[in-house]
Amino acid sequence: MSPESLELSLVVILTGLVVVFAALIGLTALIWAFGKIFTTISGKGSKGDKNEKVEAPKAETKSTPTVSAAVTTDEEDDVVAAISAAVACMLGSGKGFVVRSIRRVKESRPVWAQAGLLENTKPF
Amino acid sequence: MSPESLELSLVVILTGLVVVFAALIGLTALIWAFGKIFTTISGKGSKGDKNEKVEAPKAETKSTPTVSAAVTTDEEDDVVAAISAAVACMLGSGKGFVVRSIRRVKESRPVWAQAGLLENTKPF
Amino acid sequence: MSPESLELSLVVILTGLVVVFAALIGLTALIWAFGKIFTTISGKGSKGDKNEKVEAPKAETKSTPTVSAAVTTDEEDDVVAAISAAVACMLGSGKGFVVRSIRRVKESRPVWAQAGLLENTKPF
Amino acid sequence: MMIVDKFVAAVQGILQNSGFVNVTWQQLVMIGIACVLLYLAIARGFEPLLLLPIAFGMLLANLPLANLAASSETGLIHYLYMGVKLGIYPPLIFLGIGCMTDFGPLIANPKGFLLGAAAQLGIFLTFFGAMALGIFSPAEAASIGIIGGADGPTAIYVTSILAPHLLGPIAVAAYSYMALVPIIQPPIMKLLTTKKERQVVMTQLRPVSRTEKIIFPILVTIVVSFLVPDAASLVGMLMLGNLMRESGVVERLSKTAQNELMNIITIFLGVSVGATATGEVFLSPQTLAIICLGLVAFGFGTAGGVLFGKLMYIFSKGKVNPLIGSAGVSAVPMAARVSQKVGQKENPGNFLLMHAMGPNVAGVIGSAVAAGVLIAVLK
Amino acid sequence: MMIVDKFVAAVQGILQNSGFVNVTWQQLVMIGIACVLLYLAIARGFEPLLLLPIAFGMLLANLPLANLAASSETGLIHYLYMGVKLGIYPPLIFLGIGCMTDFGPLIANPKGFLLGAAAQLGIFLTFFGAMALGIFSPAEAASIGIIGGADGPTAIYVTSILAPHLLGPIAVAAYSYMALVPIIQPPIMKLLTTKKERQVVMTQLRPVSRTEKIIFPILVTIVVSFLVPDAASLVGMLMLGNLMRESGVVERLSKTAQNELMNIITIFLGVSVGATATGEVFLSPQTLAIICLGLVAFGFGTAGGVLFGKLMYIFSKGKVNPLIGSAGVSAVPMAARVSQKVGQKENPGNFLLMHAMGPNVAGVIGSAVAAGVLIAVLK
Amino acid sequence: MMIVDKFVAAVQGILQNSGFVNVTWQQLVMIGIACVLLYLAIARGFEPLLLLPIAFGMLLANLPLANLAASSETGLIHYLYMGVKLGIYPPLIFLGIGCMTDFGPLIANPKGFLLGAAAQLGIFLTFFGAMALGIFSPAEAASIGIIGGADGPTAIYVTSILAPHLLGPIAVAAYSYMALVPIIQPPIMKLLTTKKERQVVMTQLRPVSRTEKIIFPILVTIVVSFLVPDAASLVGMLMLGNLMRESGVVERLSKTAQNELMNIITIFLGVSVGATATGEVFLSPQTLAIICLGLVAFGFGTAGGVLFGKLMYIFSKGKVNPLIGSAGVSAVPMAARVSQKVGQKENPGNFLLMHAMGPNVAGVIGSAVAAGVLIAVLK
Ligand code: NA
Ligand code: NA
Ligand code: NA
Repeated sequence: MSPESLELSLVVILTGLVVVFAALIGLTALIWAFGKIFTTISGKGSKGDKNEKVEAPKAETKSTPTVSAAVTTDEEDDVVAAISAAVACMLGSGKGFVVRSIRRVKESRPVWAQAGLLENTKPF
Repeated sequence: MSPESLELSLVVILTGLVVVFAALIGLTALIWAFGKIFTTISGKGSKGDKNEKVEAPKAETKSTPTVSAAVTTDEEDDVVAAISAAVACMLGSGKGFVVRSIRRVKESRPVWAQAGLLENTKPF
Repeated sequence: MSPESLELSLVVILTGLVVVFAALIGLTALIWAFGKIFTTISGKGSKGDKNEKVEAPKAETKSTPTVSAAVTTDEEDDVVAAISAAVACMLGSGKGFVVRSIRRVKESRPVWAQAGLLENTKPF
Repeated sequence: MMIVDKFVAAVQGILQNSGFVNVTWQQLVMIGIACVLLYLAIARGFEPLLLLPIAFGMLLANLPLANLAASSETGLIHYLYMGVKLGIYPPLIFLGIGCMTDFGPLIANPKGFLLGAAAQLGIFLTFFGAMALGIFSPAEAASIGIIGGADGPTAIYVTSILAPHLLGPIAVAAYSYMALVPIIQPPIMKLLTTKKERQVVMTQLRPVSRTEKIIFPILVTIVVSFLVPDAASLVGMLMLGNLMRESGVVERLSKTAQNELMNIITIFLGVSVGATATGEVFLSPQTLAIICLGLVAFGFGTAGGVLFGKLMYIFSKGKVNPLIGSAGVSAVPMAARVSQKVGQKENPGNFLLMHAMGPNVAGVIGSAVAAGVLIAVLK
Repeated sequence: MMIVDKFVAAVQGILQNSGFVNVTWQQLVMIGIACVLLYLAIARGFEPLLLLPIAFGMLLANLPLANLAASSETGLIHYLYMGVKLGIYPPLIFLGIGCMTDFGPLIANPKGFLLGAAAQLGIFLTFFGAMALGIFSPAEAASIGIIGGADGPTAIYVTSILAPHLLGPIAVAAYSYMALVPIIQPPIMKLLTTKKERQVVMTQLRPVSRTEKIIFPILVTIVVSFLVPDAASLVGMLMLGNLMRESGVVERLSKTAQNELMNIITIFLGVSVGATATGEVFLSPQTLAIICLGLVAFGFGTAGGVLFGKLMYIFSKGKVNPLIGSAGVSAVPMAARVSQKVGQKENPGNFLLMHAMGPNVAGVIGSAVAAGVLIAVLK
Repeated sequence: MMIVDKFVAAVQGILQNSGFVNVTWQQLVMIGIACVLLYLAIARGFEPLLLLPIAFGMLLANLPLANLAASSETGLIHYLYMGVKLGIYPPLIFLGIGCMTDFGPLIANPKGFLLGAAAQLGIFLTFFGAMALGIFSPAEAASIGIIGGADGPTAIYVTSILAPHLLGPIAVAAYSYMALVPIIQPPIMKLLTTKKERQVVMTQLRPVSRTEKIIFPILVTIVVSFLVPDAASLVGMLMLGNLMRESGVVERLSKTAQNELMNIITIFLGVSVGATATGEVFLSPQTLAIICLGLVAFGFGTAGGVLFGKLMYIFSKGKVNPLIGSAGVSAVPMAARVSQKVGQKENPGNFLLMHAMGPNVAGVIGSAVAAGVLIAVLK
């Protein structure tokens, strides 16, 4: 290996590692900061802002993982009923409210179903 | 605005509106004439020509619009039975006939289901 | 037709037919030979090699062709049971075995369903 | 040490060629605008299928040194943009739209064509307005006017031929105002009509035979293309799509044309149209003027349709509800739904939707004809 | 007044540049022919998946001044036509066909290859006939002959290389006669066979293992491409598709290749091939000759297959039903179904379909080989 | 006789131009290698979605005189290869991957970014190794190093820019080793960690709001592209896809991008990348070196991630399980599943999958950044 090659190699390695780490440390900091901000906001706003949809990846679930049955369109009505009931519980009864629209929360895929999805898409 | 620009603008406006109206008035006349011809033909031929599929957009339906349940493949047999029965009624019983093939009439989407479809495709 | 044209035509016809037949006779021989080899191997190995999936096109079925119901995922368990039973019969009972994995044999489409498929794809 | 020096030099080189050093204030502003448009598309639902890719393309085009503007000499976006530049994408989108469009209501009542013609008024008045401002060339003014066609692919097609540097603001204006149709149109409609007119209940449309529906696209292609050859590729592909739909014999082609093909083209079109909006061309008084003129265009288009509807109300002795005129701007099917809603407010039993669908789809043809005229005269 | 003068001049300009003034009688005739083809595709079900786009492309190409012919220097169709001109579409269609084809029956009984070879007789005899007419060059005659391959993509591929100006009539003839296979073949089949031959019941095909089905496409690619390198892109893509199908491990690729990709290419291919048929080139005695020669090609192909089938009947001592020979022309799977139907008419318990599928798919390979030879000799 | 002479001459000509006469030993060896790769893809399940098309492309490229190599001046593969050469396919594949990727776990625990950075160590050490061998230019060495990114499209993108003649061996090595991740990684992971470390159970991830998921792709695009503009087209398209997914308002675009569009591009990419591997360039000591260096790259990448994981274990006082570090190489989601499996072996109640998904998707971003640096420095 010629001295020039060696030098070039070391420079590339150093530059590369430094830039990669700089970029990803920057992202770590940014995303962490944003996360803090959002957690604070949603903590404060949790009473008023019921529409914020959150995902709770149950990574720690110790019980045998079971893939929850997919909600089919036929069961939509039951689901509406169930959601209405849940909202009623949260708001306390007696206040009078109407469910305006229910959007399926896309992110609520169970962890394992998601892992299965990923498996199908792995080679890319 | 320079006189040349003004002139050009007016010429473009006039030409444009005239041509657009000419084209669409031409189409109005043509389609209207064709419609007349077809209505006449199908009026005359209505006894012999049962295959002509027609669409009746029920734009005037006064009752609350309800989206009719989509016919699923599971219900195909019932549908065949129902169509057979309907054909039987139209032809009068006792003549003896066999249903050879039933093609779903694509155009018979209910008005409101169609509006829903359009809503999904609107941005284009 | 000029003599040159005639000559060219005859040469092209002869060359063409000879090459086409040469190619397809070659393929006939090759595929036939491979078929022999495979039949021999799978004949020998039929005891040890249960995973070899074979297709039996029932071209001679004399009875009225019926399209077998497609196996839906709901029926998967029954199918596993049925396949297990069949394997058990073939191996003779009492040997003790576990079904490790069952892959749907893609090629087992009934002949007539396949003809229907082809009909839909014919123009290409 | 040599290596440390070289390393420092390399890192400096990276920084020197990074966006942090090279970003211009225009690019920063444009990234901000892109984020606002993303917000409108995602949170406010402004025609997200096109505005989201457009906004993201805008973002990409303004990343410093990333070489992702449509005007780059190379790179992904440059190649995707070819489909816009060469006039390939808009007709293909029209192919998909044709597969999804039912011309039945227009065939049943071809007078809808007239309303579809009247609503093109906005295009020509806006052209005049843009000329009057004195900061646009005739070709640019025509591209701005076409926003009043309320038809995205047509606007992009015309602009890509007459004034490609304005693609960004024109596409953004066109799609934004299309999303705002339910807000822009009702006040104009109410202003120009009386309560009595708005309450007119129209008679049921006659049934339309399959044969008519099959002949319609062929006929329209021939008539329009003969009169305005420059509209042939838009109208021809729209009608090919519609023929594929109505013929019923090529369902697999029709399904792909209106789904996968259209989705792929939509992504490519949106991203590359958005990527024409670099800071230098977008951040100019022209853009502001385009945004204002676009609103004018929609307003005059609506007014043209409604006023012609009033004319038809008079000539038909009160059988035509003028509210269906506003649907003539196209913006399918939103404008027709606006007619329906405004009509139903006055008379809850009044269902104008199908009657408005006629002018609505006629408006698409009308805009394409107007586009052809503008291209023919100003190319 | 100046403005009125200019306006009149502008309208006159529009009219002067409209199709009404500029249309030629050839264009009118071609539009008529396009409408007839649309009728055949839609109402008579003539291979609509390709004939509908081809006919509409023909219509577009003959709209005066619309610039939508494949021979235009610019415009949508010009760019879509690139895929034909550069030989991209036909192999991609073959990729999709490969994903849909089951070579099992051919592997089970490879003698089907011989029938697939014999049925190429029509190609070469028609080439001779075209040469004999004296109005075609050898390259043109070869393109006409390949109609007898009864295989659309192959015919388009060869013609795009040897005689692109004849793409229109050749594609129309190929797809029309493919639609007419159930009418053209049976009389020839009955004429050339005895009732006893037609009643032969063939023994059941042996099972074919998955391994054989996976090795088959690789083997065929290598053997055919070694012998006829010019057939490599057609056969290679057909076999890649088949390998994707039989391997069972890339189902998502296989599904897309045989559905969306194939549909997109079919639309582009059909429209742009149709758009090669402008009046000047289509309305010539040559087209009439091509239409006639195409019928000859299908007839001789069928005869070649059936006669070779008789030979196999004799050599196999009555075990081979010669009716399966006609399936060797390809036209998958229609020709195999014709064999089945004609056979069943003589003996209701006779199921020839699977036996005919062997020669049927072999005919596709045979045509590709013939195509390679013609390209190699006449390019 | 003249005709017989000419016929003999023609057949001789065919033979002279057939593969049987013109094949080189390199081509035969390459066809053999292609068959081995097909076997690995089909029977052993080595990333078949890409290895099957790559292997078949290799087969096609080495058919003598078939003109199907990527380096041909014309022919199908030449045109398909344009998408690789011009850098179009890899970003479009990334668009589809973005639509399928959930960055939630990374947003919940952004420290995963650090592991995604550490696992790029393999790229740079392998670059050094390749340079040390003395047979590679710096651009070639960088293309080899990027194999350690364990990310197919990134490797192909970098190589198509820096060393297109090495596309064949590098793509094969990248996808083969990605398939072998469950075999390569576990021994290294066990070697570098203690039993106690492997048993660490990590605390549940916090919920991530939809807003955060929408802001994430926009933020990452801007930050990464500002720092490394050459990574913008890869990262930008990845994040456009992710935004399409998370916004939830353009589901039809997202569905097409991750299915049909991605499948079409995968076929074209695979076949044409494979077709770069002609005998002359593939059968060289370089290829052998690349295969070996690729393994080194994967090993060092894994080690880098695990060792940084140990660092985080120490600094977090035992809260971080170092096994999730190996997932930082990307190879999504296989590497994360390996972390899960190795962890569960020590402690059956330990579910590391979601924790490993963070570094795993960060590794994709990390590789793209590394790719941008290498392109910037060595282009
Ligand atoms: Na309009
Ligand atoms: Na054939
Ligand atoms: Na990586």
